[in-house]
Amino acid sequence: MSIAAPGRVEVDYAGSERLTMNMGPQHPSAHGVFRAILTLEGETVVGVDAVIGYLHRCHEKLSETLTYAQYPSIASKTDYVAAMTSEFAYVRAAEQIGKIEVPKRAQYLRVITSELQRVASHLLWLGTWCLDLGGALGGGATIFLYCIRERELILDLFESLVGARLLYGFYQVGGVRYDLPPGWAKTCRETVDLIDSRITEYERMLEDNPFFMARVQGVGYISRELAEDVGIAGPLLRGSGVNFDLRRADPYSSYDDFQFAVPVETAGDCFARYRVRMVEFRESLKIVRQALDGLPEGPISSRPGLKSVAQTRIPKGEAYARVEGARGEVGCYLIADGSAKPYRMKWRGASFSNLAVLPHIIPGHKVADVVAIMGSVDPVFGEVDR
Amino acid sequence: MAGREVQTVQDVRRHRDARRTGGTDIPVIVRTILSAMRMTFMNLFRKPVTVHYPDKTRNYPDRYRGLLALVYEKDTGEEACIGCRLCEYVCPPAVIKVEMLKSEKRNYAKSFTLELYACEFCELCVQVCPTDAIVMMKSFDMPTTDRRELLLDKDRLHTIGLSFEQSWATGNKLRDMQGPPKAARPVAHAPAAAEAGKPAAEGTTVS
Amino acid sequence: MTPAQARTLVSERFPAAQIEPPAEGAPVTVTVPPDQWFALARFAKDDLRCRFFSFLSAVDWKDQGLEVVARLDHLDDRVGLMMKTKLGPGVSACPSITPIFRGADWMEREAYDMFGIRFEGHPDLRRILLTDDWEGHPLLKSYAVDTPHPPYR
Amino acid sequence: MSESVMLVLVPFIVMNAVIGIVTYVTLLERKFAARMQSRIGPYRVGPHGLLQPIADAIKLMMKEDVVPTAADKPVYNLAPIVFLVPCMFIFATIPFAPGLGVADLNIGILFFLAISSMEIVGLFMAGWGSNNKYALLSAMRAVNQVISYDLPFIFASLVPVLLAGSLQLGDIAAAQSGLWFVFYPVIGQLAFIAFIASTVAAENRAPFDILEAESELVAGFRVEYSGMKFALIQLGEYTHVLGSSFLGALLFLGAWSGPGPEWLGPVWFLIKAMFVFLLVTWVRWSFVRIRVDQILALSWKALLPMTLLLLLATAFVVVWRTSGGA
Repeated sequence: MSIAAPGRVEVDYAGSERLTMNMGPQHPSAHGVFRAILTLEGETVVGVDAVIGYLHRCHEKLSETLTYAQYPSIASKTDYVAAMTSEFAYVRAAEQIGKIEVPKRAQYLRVITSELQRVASHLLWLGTWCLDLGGALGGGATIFLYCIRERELILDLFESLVGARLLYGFYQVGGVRYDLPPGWAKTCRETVDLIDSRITEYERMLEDNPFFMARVQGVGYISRELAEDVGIAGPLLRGSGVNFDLRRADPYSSYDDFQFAVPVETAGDCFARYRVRMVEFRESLKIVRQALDGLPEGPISSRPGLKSVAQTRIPKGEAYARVEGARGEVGCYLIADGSAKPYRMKWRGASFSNLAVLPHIIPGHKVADVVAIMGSVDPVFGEVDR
Repeated sequence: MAGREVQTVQDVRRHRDARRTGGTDIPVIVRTILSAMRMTFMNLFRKPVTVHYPDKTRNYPDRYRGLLALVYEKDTGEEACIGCRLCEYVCPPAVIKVEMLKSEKRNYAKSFTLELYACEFCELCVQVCPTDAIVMMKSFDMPTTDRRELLLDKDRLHTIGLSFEQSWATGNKLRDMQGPPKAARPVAHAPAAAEAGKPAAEGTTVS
Repeated sequence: MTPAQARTLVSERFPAAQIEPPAEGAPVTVTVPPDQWFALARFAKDDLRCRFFSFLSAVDWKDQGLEVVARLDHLDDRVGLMMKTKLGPGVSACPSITPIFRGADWMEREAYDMFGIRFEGHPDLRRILLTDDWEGHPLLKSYAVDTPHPPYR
Repeated sequence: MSESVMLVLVPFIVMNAVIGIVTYVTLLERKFAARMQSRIGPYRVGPHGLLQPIADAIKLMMKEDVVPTAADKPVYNLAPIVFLVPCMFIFATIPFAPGLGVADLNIGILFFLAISSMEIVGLFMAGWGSNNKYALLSAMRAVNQVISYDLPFIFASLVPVLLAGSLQLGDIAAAQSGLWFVFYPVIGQLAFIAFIASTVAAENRAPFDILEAESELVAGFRVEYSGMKFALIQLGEYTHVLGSSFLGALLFLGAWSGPGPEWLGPVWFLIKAMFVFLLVTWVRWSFVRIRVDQILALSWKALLPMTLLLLLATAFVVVWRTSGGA
């Protein structure tokens, strides 16, 4: 466990004795299983060494033994908080190699589900972040329970569409596996309007509230150069002033049919990332409304219904398909060898790179800030450890 | 990591002071504090969302993916499962083990075990079943004190099939929903199943 | 800067590099011998200004040996650059690009963890996902699935 | 004999009454907080969860009392007692009705403030004794916070003392029969707000609860305690909060003055104390916690100067009132 060379670091205390503290794998604000070995001088963090890998299931080896029909429902286990967009990346990579055309209705269904999933994932982010900031016996828990109450509405929507609440297996090479049940669009519109009004409520509880601002403004600054160098993506990148959103950069799955704004903040601190995500709430809800209005009729998959395990075969080739997940660019680099199973699959998890920026930005902050930064980076450890 | 320069307290303080605004003008502080407290007070009069689980159960949507179960043929009353092992091949965590019992008119499943503790409820087995034998129920209550009870064998699966309400999805319904709406496709399950079964067999020698 | 310009720039600077023909939706793909790997990364970051480090990984081509793949992006001009280098059969060493891209730090540790590729010049090369006392590198094709290996302690 | 019996009996009754109120105040807070978070709070134990506090007490008594081997045994075991005793003492000087009370000392409020700042010693002993990094950090933070917030707490509670002209709590309550001190034009409201703010901070209640900040220090100084010792610390904490809310009700809301017959006084006093307690709880469940250096900055830079000026203003009001013969 190596920490920075002592000479380089000037701290307030003249060489007082350092305390090595474990924000261990079972820590309440560790967002899953992540161990940060903090070197403290008083309350100030001097060095961070991150230990990950507790949730490693080797998805990449798994994908070499599972066929194209089986793996999407396993892919949702990488980023289990935004399961829809995880499957999307794998399925898009296979379709790009096999040049499989996806019917218009399936593309719209994919947009609706991944945008709803983004709202659900951001709700969980806001809830757990305020829980970290405010404590389970304080104001943080209030906002956490409000967010969970709203997230349940979206999970009910997914449950009536797919049957499952968290891990769906909704995507399939060539389209989607389920069509909208009757009356789903109406309940979806009601839920979207309700969540829209509730988000204004959260903002009224947090927006330039002295306690909240004191904790998040100016904390965890990520410069644009460091952001691009480490490869962080999504709300973190847009929080540091980079106007890059995959839904706008290379519009996949008919995203260019919808009008939505891409929020960009230049401050680069926790508050900027918070602002970016709060605007993304509204943009995603706007996309869902537009997609529901323009939902075309037609088939939901360009390939016949799945009848057997080795039904979809992808010709030889390779492709890197990227999807704008809730946490950033979720990519799947697929090499197919013509059989029913991929030869090699590299999963580019957004949280893996987002987490890699922590050792660069945490030193110098107080212990309380480490928790705020961890929350604003919003890592999901299924995606980090794969 | 000697080569990596580390952020110091001075850098952090500089970034914070450059971005820290507000926190000093009293009217904004008072307004935001009161608005935050008004939100929690307003919530005091909203109906709580808690569902008292054991007494009142939630209504499940009709596509709910709950417990796995085997069903009996509607008309003849026999077991619907023909032991074609398609579900065994398609199951990602490979929790289903089936042995086929050959007989003259149609085949049966000699044994059908399903390790419920490893099942992921992804509904692929229901989707590939040619005779709609395996379906999912609208219930998830499987609490047991002993993991071995979760190794369901054929008759346990049949009793579950009779004791709960069956959810909407069956093999044919799912395939019709997914497949492009052509005219009645030549519904030749048996040969297609047998042919598809062979190449898949050697493909998935998962330990 | 369009992908075509990027291809011409790379072909001028790296004559030994094989550049794949432009395909629809595919990034600029460049394969260089391992000794020019560091130079290509430096060139990509400074001259092509592909500053966004997307990912770095490896592929085990069984008998043709390992291949290291890295993906960079030019965010403003939407140009993707896929850098590849074949390490040749039996070779498992590759120059590290962590001094250029700090994001490569963890990615190279993961490639070492999964493929056993030793990256020279990496400040802190040790296993990142698996425990330190794990023998073997799982993502190699030789790390067969069926060998009875007690993964669960 | 009846005098000495009374001397023993009355404190015994008051202490048990306080413990009874404290246990049911935890239930009140959990129900109130639950409703604010659109859930329903404890519901299973007894009708509508009414037996929950008793169940908690029994559970904590039955729980195994784990003592860490590396702990500094004497300090570790003594800490909960040193923490609880001052919190119990503060009810000695609070009169529940004109004559009803343990000991209505003529230096009532001075005794209250002195004893209530003794509990920090027990807290630091707990933090130091359990030989745990998290507990040590939280004990350090606790000492900073409680000491720096005791001063504004004292100055804010001195305002009613000036207005009433006596330290005795009974006299302060009697002086408010006409006009409650909280309704004094400006200084009354400001003093009440300062009192509530410093009460919330002095007892490490959110949004100043960096003491046991779960997200950073797991459970703060209580992390190594379990079983009965944990119950004692919990009891002490809530007794201190309740004591401050009773004091707040007495100083600012006119303890037992209220419509209705004379014997209804203590009931009014209890209702007002509960109102102050719910106010503190309402603040607790609405805000995010702030960092330790910001808390200290808030106390030294904002709350302390403000309460000093307030005290000065009260002095002018008192001088103007007495000289002007108002």
